[in-house]
Amino acid sequence: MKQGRYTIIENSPLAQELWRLRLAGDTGAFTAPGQFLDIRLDGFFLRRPISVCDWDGEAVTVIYKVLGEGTRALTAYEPGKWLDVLTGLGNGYDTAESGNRPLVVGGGVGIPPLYRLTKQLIAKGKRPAVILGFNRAEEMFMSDEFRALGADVIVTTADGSCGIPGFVTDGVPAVGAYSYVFACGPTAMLRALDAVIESPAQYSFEERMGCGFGACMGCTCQTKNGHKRVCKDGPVFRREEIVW
Amino acid sequence: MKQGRYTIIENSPLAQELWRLRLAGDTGAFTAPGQFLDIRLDGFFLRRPISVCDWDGEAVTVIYKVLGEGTRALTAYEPGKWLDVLTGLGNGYDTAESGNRPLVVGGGVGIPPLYRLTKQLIAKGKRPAVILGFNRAEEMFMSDEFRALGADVIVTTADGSCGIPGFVTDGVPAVGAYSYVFACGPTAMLRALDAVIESPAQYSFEERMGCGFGACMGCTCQTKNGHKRVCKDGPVFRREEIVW
Amino acid sequence: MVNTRVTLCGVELENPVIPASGTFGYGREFAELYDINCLGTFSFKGTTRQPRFGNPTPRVAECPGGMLNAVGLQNPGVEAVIAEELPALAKVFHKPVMANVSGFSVEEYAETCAMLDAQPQVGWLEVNISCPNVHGGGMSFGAEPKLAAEVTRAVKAVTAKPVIMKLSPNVTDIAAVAAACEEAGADGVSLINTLLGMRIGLKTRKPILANTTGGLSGGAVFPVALRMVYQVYEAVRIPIVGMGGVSRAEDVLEMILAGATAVGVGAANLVEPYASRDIVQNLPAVMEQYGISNLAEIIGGAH
Amino acid sequence: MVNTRVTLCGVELENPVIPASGTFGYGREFAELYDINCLGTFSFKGTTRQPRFGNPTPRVAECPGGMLNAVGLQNPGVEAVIAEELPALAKVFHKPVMANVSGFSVEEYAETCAMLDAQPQVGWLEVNISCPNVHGGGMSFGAEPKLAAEVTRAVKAVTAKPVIMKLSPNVTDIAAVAAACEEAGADGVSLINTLLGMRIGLKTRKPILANTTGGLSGGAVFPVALRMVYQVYEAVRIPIVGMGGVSRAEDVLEMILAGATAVGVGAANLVEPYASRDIVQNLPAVMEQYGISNLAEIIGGAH
Ligand SMILES: Cc1cc2nc3c(=O)[nH]c(=O)nc-3n(C[C@H](O)[C@H](O)[C@H](O)COP(=O)(O)OP(=O)(O)OC[C@H]3O[C@@H](n4cnc5c(N)ncnc54)[C@H](O)[C@@H]3O)c2cc1C
Ligand SMILES: Cc1cc2nc3c(=O)[nH]c(=O)nc-3n(C[C@H](O)[C@H](O)[C@H](O)COP(=O)(O)OP(=O)(O)OC[C@H]3O[C@@H](n4cnc5c(N)ncnc54)[C@H](O)[C@@H]3O)c2cc1C
Ligand SMILES: Cc1cc2nc3c(=O)[nH]c(=O)nc-3n(C[C@H](O)[C@H](O)[C@H](O)COP(=O)(O)O)c2cc1C
Ligand SMILES: Cc1cc2nc3c(=O)[nH]c(=O)nc-3n(C[C@H](O)[C@H](O)[C@H](O)COP(=O)(O)O)c2cc1C
Ligand code: FES
Ligand code: FES
Repeated sequence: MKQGRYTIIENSPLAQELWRLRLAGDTGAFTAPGQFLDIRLDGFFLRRPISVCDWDGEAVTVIYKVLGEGTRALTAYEPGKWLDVLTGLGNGYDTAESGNRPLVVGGGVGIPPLYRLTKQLIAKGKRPAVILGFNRAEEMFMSDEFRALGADVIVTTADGSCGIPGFVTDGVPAVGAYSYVFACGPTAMLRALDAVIESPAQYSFEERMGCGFGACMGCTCQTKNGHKRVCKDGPVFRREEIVW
Repeated sequence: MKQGRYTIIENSPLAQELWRLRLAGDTGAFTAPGQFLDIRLDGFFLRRPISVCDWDGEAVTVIYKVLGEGTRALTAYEPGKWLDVLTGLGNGYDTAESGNRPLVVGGGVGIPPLYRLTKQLIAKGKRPAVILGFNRAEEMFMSDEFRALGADVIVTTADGSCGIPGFVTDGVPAVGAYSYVFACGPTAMLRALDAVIESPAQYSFEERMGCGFGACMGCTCQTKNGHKRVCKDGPVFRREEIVW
Repeated sequence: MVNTRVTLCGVELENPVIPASGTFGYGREFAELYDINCLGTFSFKGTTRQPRFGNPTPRVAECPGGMLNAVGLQNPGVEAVIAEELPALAKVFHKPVMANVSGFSVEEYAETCAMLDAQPQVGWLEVNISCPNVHGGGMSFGAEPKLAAEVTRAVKAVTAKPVIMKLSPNVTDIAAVAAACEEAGADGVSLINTLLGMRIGLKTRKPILANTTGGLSGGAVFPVALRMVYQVYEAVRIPIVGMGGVSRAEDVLEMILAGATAVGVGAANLVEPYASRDIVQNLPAVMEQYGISNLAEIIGGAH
Repeated sequence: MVNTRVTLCGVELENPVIPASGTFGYGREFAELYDINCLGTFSFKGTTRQPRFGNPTPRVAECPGGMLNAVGLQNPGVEAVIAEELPALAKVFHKPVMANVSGFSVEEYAETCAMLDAQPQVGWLEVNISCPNVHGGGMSFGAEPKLAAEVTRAVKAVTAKPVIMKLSPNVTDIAAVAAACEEAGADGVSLINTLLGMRIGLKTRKPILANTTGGLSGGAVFPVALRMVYQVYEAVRIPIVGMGGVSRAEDVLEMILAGATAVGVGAANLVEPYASRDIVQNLPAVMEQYGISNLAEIIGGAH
């Protein structure tokens, strides 16, 4: 983990209530896709955790949804302003055992961290299949970016307005064989997914956080390996250790 | 009283820890010199009351001293930003009975509101004498502006580094005859002044304020005419009603 | 069209927003700013049998997210309120007003309330047994269920108007005090009054308030107030006026979900003079945003 | 050069800054960030006889100027603390640490304290009789002077180390509880623990915390904490560890002027990981700014 000042270089709307934020600054603390950062906002006591969508040597990109007051306030921040951010938080995905045909599954704002993951899998010569689940066509985002990486992308929408009608689980049969599953999204989605997949898997979870770096025990969950902090021991957990 | 958004058009240092702030916006609520405005600052619960130094149809000028955290924070505000301000607060000085040779006495940050007062007295054809008291030469400000209005200006400094050594009271003999006294400054200064002057007078007082417009009874003082709110019934009180 | 009406102790309010006692004077200052008839009602400045100057200044201090006050019940006394303030108010406010009363003995409470009972403008008596800023009185009545009940009974004996007991948060068990008031005949309770706090000036190394301590209010106290409203709702069946740190329509909804029938707005009026009017105006849109069509139906909805 | 040293129950601290229990774990996470030997000491996570998972999540919620937590004393149990955490801590922290202990019965407190008494690393026992987030225990000990005294006596009987009783602010008279602890032999008191509060989610219309209520801490509680330290200072002669909303060196000075000998920093560590280190670093300059050359000399200076 590192604390630093990051300068906003982009903060722009991407889809309905969905914004892309790019921050210039030290990205040295990021070591794996699926990690997150934690942003201090003027007038709010707690930081706001957001998964890292991508980064390079100079800047980090996140994609956030306007969910409540903090994210609403964030939309008003303009390029040039700096933010106090903790970076390199959480464990992130371990891609060592992905096999050649990993399946990457994301729902809603669970999608952004999978971008860097997919990029890394492809860079390692894997052939990831990606399922992106949305409520409706207007809420779709990033599917083109995933395709541009060279991944096979399947879109599902709950209202059937685009791609396969239904949930991400309804997209799984279209993939055929897969070697491993990496997923991020609402717990209900992860649970449903877990019921249908047949390979090892890693899932990323969300929890309300006090600190984001393991100090307060605000985010603890039960696992088969004991109590784990979502912020420090997670947010990514292996399928076999999860207690649903 | 009016509440409005005022755009900062100037916020610049004037002397040691002393800043001039000019705000563009509706100045229609100001009716008398000695009134004040009340500024909301990001991250501070209470507003900050500051006397009006001058105004015209488009903008209002105040001069503030960096005293604590709020005024310190204010120095970082840049032109172009807008502030939420209550304007036209308080009664202000009544110049009806000033006579031809009013004596205007200010100490430290009590000086700014006397600028508009002096200007109005001169516009009405009076010949004000002005005594400005400072701790030392480096803290001096606005004496040239008062002279530029056409007033006779006497400066006193506590350490003798400029003008008459001593307090404002030590400047009074140099004035000769005077018809009325208008004063603003620390209570100790006003009390000392009150002991030496020999005409009717109006003094402006400071008090910690909750609301600034008469609602909370946070600023009440005892007067010979009963309880008075410094913010609404004052901040200017007539000599004869004051209970020291 | 959403419905913002609520019924407080038998009297219907157009909306649940009630500027809290001590932050709205006797209405004059705000009537100069906006038509105060838009409010549900308001609770006027804590009134005592005799006129009071209150505490020496400084009476206010700033805190993170709130303020301290130690006004000490400055008021012109109930006789002047009846002779001057109420007639002046009648010209600008055409709804029943909530009369906030304080006292230093059980008899004094009763006497003041009896005088206000005779005023047709007064819709409710809000009996403050919780003011933390007066020595030798106030505080102690709200700190003890028995004393709270005693004041309640004495006031109920002299008035036919609804009696709302205003409780102190500076107690171990506010629900017990509320229950004692209900048992003694109170028609409602209002909470919270301010939390006792203090600040020290680093330059002077002395307490900032002349009174040493003062009452904390503003956003900082909101979660404590909400918890107390929630607890009291489970302990009594009479309606609750919830307050403490409310500054937005969203806060009003949280208070009502916790169990409040009406909601007081205090310190927010002081720093945002139009706060109560704005809350009234924003309430319907915020209700719609959260799918609430009838406010009265969600009272206590979080239980 | 200013002097920041203070003596807490006979043990000298280089400076008065003490990260508060529950916000600093057992030191590991912060030792990765900075050399925690710069601190006066720190109080480790509330430890119980048996391991505890604590409450279900959500365990935290945001408030104006602060946060609620309902962690519910998650900890690995005193045996694991002794076997794993303390040896790990010894590698990175070379000062006596403050051991924070909770329990659900007087016997349990005594048993846990006896085990920690045998650890040379432990400089003080901070006995938390105030945790508001656990059902069927904790809270009640701190709400009653008699029970607080009972726990104090039981702990004192099993340890030679200084015993600091950590008090709850959710009481009518905290000074009475402090005095009862002193009378029962406590070597110090620490205050305040969190103020009981809650938040309700408007989308779900239910309490945000799974535990319904939680403890408020952060800047919002600072004036309440300061007032309680001030009151307790007038009621006891043993030293006070003051805490609640401290986030800056200036706050430390206010606490010390109110009567604290040392000062805890809690929630600030969570949102600003370097908060305690920064306070330690800034303290000398802020002391100079206010003309304070020796911190120990201004303890209780506002009285
Ligand atoms: C590890 C992690 C990664 C995340 N990644 C992303 C992402 O890439 N994009 C994205 O849009 N969102 C992401 N979220 C969710 C994001 O943190 C919340 O949407 C955000 O905190 C809401 O803040 P708010 O002020 O708008 O909401 P409010 O409801 O006003 O916030 C109040 C408090 O609750 C917390 N909170 C509210 N909802 C959530 C939530 N769903 N999860 C965690 N805390 C919450 C806030 O952080 C704040 O402390 C992530 C959350 C976690 C824990
Ligand atoms: C009617 C009136 C007119 C004033 N005119 C001027 C002016 O023209 N120029 C100027 O420099 N100052 C003026 N002051 C004083 C000015 O209000 C304070 O210096 C300022 O509020 C300090 O704020 P702070 O945040 O820097 O101090 P802090 O000490 O951090 O403020 C904490 C709280 O105390 C209040 N406070 C602190 N000192 C004072 C004080 N001396 N008077 C009133 N409230 C105080 C603040 O408003 C705030 O609520 C005036 C005060 C009043 C009442
Ligand atoms: C300046 C001030 C004066 C107050 N005076 C009274 C009073 O006279 N009687 C009373 O019952 N409550 C009084 N209160 C308490 C408020 O009515 C209210 O209970 C409390 O401030 C909590 O609400 P808030 O956080 O919205 O301010 C006063 C509060 C303030 C800030
Ligand atoms: C997340 C969290 C966990 C806490 N856990 C404990 C605990 O285990 N034992 C204890 O005595 N106090 C605990 N506290 C209370 C703090 O030690 C401190 O008394 C309180 O938070 C007030 O200080 P603050 O406002 O600086 O946070 C906890 C506080 C927080 C925020
Ligand atoms: S959020 Fe603090 S430990 Fe995870
Ligand atoms: S500051 Fe509120 S009445 Fe004067």
